[in-house]
Amino acid sequence: MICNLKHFGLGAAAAASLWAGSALAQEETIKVGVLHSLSGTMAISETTLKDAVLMMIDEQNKKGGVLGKKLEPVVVDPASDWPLFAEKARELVASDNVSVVFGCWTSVSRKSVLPVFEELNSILFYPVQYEGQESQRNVFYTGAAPNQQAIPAVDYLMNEEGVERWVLAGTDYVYPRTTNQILEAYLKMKGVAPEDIMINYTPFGHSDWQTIVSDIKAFGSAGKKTAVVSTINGDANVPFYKELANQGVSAEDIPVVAFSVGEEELAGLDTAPLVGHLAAWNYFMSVDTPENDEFIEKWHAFIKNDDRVTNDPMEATYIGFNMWVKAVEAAGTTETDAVLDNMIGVAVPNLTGGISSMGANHHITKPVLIGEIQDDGQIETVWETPGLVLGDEWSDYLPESKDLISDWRAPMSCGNFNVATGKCGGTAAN
Amino acid sequence: MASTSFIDRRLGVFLALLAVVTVGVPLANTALSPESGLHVPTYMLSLIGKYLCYALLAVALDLVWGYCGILSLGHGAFFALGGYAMGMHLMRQIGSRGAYGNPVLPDFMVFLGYEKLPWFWHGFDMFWFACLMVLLAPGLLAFVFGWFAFRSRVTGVYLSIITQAMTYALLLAFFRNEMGFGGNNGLTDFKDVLGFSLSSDGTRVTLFVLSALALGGGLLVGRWITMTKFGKVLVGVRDAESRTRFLGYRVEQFKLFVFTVSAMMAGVAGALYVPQVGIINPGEFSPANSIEIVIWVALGGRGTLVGAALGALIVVAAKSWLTSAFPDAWLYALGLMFILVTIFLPQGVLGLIEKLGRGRREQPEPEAVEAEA
Amino acid sequence: MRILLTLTVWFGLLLASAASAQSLEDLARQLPEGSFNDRAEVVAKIGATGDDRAVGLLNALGEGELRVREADGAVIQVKGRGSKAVGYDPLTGDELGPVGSGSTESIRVNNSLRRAVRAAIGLLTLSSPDAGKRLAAANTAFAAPDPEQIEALDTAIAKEGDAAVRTAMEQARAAAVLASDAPGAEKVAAIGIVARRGGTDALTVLNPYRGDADAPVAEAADKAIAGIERAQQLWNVGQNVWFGLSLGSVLLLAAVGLAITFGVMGVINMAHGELIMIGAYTTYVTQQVIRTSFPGLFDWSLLIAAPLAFLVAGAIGVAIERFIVRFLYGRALETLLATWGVSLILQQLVRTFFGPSNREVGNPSWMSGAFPLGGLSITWNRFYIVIFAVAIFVGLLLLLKRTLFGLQMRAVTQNRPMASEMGIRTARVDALTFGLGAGIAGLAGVALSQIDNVSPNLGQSYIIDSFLVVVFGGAGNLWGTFAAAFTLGVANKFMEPFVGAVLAKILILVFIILFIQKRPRGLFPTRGRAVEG
Amino acid sequence: MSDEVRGLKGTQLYLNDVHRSFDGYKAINGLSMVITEGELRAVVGPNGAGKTTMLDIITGKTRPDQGRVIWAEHTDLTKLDEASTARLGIGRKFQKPTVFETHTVEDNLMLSLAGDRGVKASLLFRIAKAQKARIDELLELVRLTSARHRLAGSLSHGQKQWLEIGMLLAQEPKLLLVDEPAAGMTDAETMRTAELLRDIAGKRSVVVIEHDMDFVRALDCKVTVLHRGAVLAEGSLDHVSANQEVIEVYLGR
Repeated sequence: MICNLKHFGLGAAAAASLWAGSALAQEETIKVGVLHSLSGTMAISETTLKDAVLMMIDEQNKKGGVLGKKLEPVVVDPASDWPLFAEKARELVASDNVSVVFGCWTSVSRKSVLPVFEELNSILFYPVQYEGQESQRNVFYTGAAPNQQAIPAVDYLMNEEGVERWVLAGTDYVYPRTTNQILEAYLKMKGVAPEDIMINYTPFGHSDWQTIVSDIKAFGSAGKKTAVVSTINGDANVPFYKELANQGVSAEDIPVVAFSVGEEELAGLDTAPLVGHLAAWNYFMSVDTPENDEFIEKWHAFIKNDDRVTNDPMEATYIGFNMWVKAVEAAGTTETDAVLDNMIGVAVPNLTGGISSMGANHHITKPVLIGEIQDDGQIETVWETPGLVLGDEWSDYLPESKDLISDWRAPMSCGNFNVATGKCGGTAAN
Repeated sequence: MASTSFIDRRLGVFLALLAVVTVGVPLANTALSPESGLHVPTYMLSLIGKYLCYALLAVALDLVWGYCGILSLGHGAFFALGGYAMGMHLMRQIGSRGAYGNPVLPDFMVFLGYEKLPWFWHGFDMFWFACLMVLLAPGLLAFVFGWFAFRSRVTGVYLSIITQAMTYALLLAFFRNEMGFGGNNGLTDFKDVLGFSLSSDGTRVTLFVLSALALGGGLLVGRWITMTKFGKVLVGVRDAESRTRFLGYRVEQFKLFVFTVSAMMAGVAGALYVPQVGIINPGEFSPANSIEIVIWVALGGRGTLVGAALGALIVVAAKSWLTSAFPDAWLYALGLMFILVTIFLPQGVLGLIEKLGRGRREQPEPEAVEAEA
Repeated sequence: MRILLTLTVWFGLLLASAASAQSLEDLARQLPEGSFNDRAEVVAKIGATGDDRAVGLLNALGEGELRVREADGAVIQVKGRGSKAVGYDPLTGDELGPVGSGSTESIRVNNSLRRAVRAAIGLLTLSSPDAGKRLAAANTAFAAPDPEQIEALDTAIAKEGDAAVRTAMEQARAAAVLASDAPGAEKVAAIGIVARRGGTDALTVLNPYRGDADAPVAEAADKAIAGIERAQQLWNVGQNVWFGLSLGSVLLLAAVGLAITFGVMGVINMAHGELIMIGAYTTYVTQQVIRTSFPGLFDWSLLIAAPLAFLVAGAIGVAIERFIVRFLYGRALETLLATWGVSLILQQLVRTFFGPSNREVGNPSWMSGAFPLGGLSITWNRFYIVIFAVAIFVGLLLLLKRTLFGLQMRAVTQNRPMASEMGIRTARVDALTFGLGAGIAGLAGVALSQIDNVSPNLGQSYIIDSFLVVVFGGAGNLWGTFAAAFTLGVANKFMEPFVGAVLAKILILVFIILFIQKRPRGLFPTRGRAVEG
Repeated sequence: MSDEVRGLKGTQLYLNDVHRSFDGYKAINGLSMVITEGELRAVVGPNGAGKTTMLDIITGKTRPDQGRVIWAEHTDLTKLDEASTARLGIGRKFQKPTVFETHTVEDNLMLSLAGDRGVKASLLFRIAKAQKARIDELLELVRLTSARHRLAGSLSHGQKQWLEIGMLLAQEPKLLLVDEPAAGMTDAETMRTAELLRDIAGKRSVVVIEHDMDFVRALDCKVTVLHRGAVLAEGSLDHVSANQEVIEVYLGR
């Protein structure tokens, strides 16, 4: 027994030294960490992003890599387990010595790894739309903030469809909560009466939507044009839309605009009864630009399946990756501080025909597209913002954050600067 | 059997190894230069610290399942409650360093529009109070739950399933943002504990050593409990509950006591776990997590305490390694491991080790666990 | 005769709009231009032309098939995608040959435009020879009341032969009258007609007149609304019962297989959820094959998939029993460990072969939509799932009570040694029993694929509920499982409107915990041999 | 306390008109019986006569639907659970020998020794000299001295039966309820068991349920015949075996 335990102990030590040793490996390649769940509940969405990063690395290596070195992906599976995200992030940065990490989907996984990136001073690109209210030195947010998705969508419904009554339906977690709070404040500011707003939260993976859909129908019978703003999370959407279709709620009567439903989610659905329901993103697969055509083609070649769709978080990954490459080339090194200095202001083409650039708040500029679901599972743009919109990390519509801004350029270098007090909130109290 | 010493061979070897790790790993981390082959990086140290917390949790479960036949599928709930108690203290310690700079309210409360601290958050700014709650919150839940369940003589799978229902209900409740525990995001962004920064190596090492000590302590407490007549009654309850009753023992009291002690132990494990991983969220309540604890114990060797700890270490270390080495296939390996161990190693890994170690020396079968829970 | 009448009507309409007469061709050319609101007006004008060809044009617009040819700016209809795209003249239907990608630009349609299209088509089809279409047109007119349509409706009512359609038309007319500036008395009468329709649609029409400036109208509206709401409250109870039964049937489906493997055999089968998932994926594969090879059979896909799912999941069940579970009899709790391992492997297998994302399983036409039952609207898919669940349950009962296999199965589970003495091949019975439970899980998967995600995670979302249902009902008792599923379903749905979905579920869990204290062996405890884990 | 009971001096156990049914099946149907202090009583009856249910009711495992069970003239047993009746001094041996299989023979007896049964007492328990001596004595009595350190699970069926009797005696009960003690024993063992039970009686009351008529004869005591949950006949073995109804019940069908 001693012998065996010793073996175990030795094995662990050997593994430890091996890991430690890999840190000293010759710097022939630049390592890129990929931190997306490949199993568990989030695998459904995140696996695609892992493949997207791998494709981008592949493409970059075909072009000769970065700074003359090949890129080497390091893929781990945090298994939709939030503490495991922190563990894996630490492993990627501290032991695999990756220069940058592309990863996370849920807010909680991002929150879980934030302290790791801060402490170890590394870089994370976060490619998913989120609730905002955050700006961190080591993180670049290439997904949409609420002002790049929710507010334009509501404006569209109000102006183009004459919606007067609102159902804010979401899964009970921080993104829907925050988004709905912002929207509620925004709608009230626009003169919508409180009784014309219905807010409903459901648990993750909710599958029985009978009651809620019938409530929505009842709410919509007040004689005013009604719309549903859905922040329902991934998995629960399929049964939700199936119930909507079967209970005969058509887009012409009560349109549903969703912020978390993209091509990937629709791939699991027969969309014929859903035609006309809306989605607000910064990218649709249907967008007709040469960049997008090329991207889709490469994606199909890479994944060896012509039926696979592309979606917004993939575009965000694409933008983030190209920005990183550009910043590294500008800095001439993958050293974190140098790359951070070169990131702000970096501009790369996005897939919708514009040029996205990185703001001082670590959020990017993107167009906002409103699209309607088609019967082939695609989303066709019906409206878009005339120009690009910069992500607003601290919402102007919430009393707590309206005075906060972030600017990571020297000399301010602050993620939560309070313009009212003139102090950087995070450190002022010390 | 009667002459078995308090620290038997099995426990002795394990404690000795634990002592080596407790001293060795921090030394290898701080004293050795990073270039040295034996250097343990800080992230490994925290990782092992986390494993030790899981091991303590496994010991807690083994105490009730291995010795008393109570298969709790809800032990993750006690672990999570301990974790939340500690997390709430760490949250209060952030003070005005949060994103909004609010000196009292944690960030998530600020943006959810809380005016003032909910009543159940009061007191957590004091470390001693938080420590008390680490024991009391899981202990009280276990006591109340057990008081009802054991008095009503809910046993076997019925008990297992309602413990699962308990943790599932708590999962859903903690997901609710109205509960005031941060909803799905849980509690994160901790800065320091008792004035020591959580990201400093010194604090890391201290937490590591504390976890190792807690595991050692948990094993000793477990050993003490199971060595006494009380422990023998527990085994009696496991093997022949009605006989124990007809001998005049109030089985429900025995179960209640050990269940509560075990829950507190799990709470301590949770409290040590949280500052090392930096997050506590409702995911810890998920029934799958609790099932995993059962698997650690079964895989290591049920009813041996040491085996439970060993099982936890093996499984979580395997998971850490496999998720990096084979991100697309690790579930096959883990699943296969569970199946093979169940079929071929009914006594768990510890049983195998001891069988191999026994080899030539013929020794009486140690506390065989054949009976059903 | 009818054709003649129709022609007269159209001719009349044509005359009515002659003032602003523009040819259909002109109007079609205007379709791509201007804002959505401008274009909606164009659509209305197209509807008002009464032109025969307008329906086709508008339908193509609504379907998103109209595109502008970049070369000459002509509006054409394009069918098919990519290289198979073929252009047609939207008015004549003449084929214009293949359309190269990038040579046309789509004419964007949004909901408001689609609404205008629907209204315009409604107007045009009010005199369609198909009664169903006329009814749909009347309902469209009702949902979007427009005073301009009163005349058209009057004409249509006058010649309508079908009583039901006429009623709908009259209601639509009343709704349009309400929206017009007709005198108060006429509006009060209209409110009466609309109120008779009842239901949510009527409420939608009536609600805006609650605070009407005209006091009698407001009063009549108030009264009518109160009446409808009172009726609806009653129906709400019925609706909750129905929702509850429907949720209960889902729980029953998920749990009934487990009632065999866990309840009867005592195997804590953590892979049960994955067996359900296998059933759902079998449905997916079946539909894929049908879609590519036998598209005509699509409506039969579920009926074809059901036996396949039973066999596939059943075979996997038999394999699990033969290779794993049979070594663990008498160690019930350890089956938890091994089957948990199986569940991880099955999940990952599906992820490897089918990918991690959702797969599309379509609803056959007979499972789409809803039918009214009094004031309730019952969705077909839920309706069939309830029937399916009960049918499986009854079938299972018959199998256990009436067949030799059922007899042998009961004999083996109740007294294995004696059954073996009597010449029953217990090993075979064990394998088949487990296979039966697994196969039923597969059947459940077929049904659940109609309402839920088909993804590798499908099983995980049902496993806990399944165990709760079986335990709540009393392990080993099929009727217990039946009663438990429907009790929990109905209770959940009655609580949900008051406390919300999350709290309702929490309360159900707390209720189960407390209930087990009262009855530690479940709703219908099995005497004698039961699961004694 | 009712008058009828008060009159019965020296009564250890008194069952009065006890009823209990399971799902409509009347397991016990108007059963009345008196066991006096120090009495040895054999209870016989065909399968399903309600013998085991009777023991369940006395020990508090099953609650009667109606009727009274009075212990030592003043305590109503129907309100108590198994642990409480055990603490009052009722020891029960099961039909199937039930010992702690993963404990040693010695530990089995140690756990059964009379004494404080509380949680705290168990945690702080240290075995006393007198208790050790008592264990030695009991081991001798049930002839398991040499098996002292063996796990009870490894004993033969007959040895388990005796170990269980030893555990019963270690409890120092006032009343022993013994369910088919001779099952699985050799003839010699059976006779020795009968002898042992006869010895125990006198100091303690003993109720023996048994099928084996030889064993009952060897007990040489008053016999109660149960049938359909009620007493059919009572008296010496010869007396009851002459009873026409008893003959019908046992032989008639």
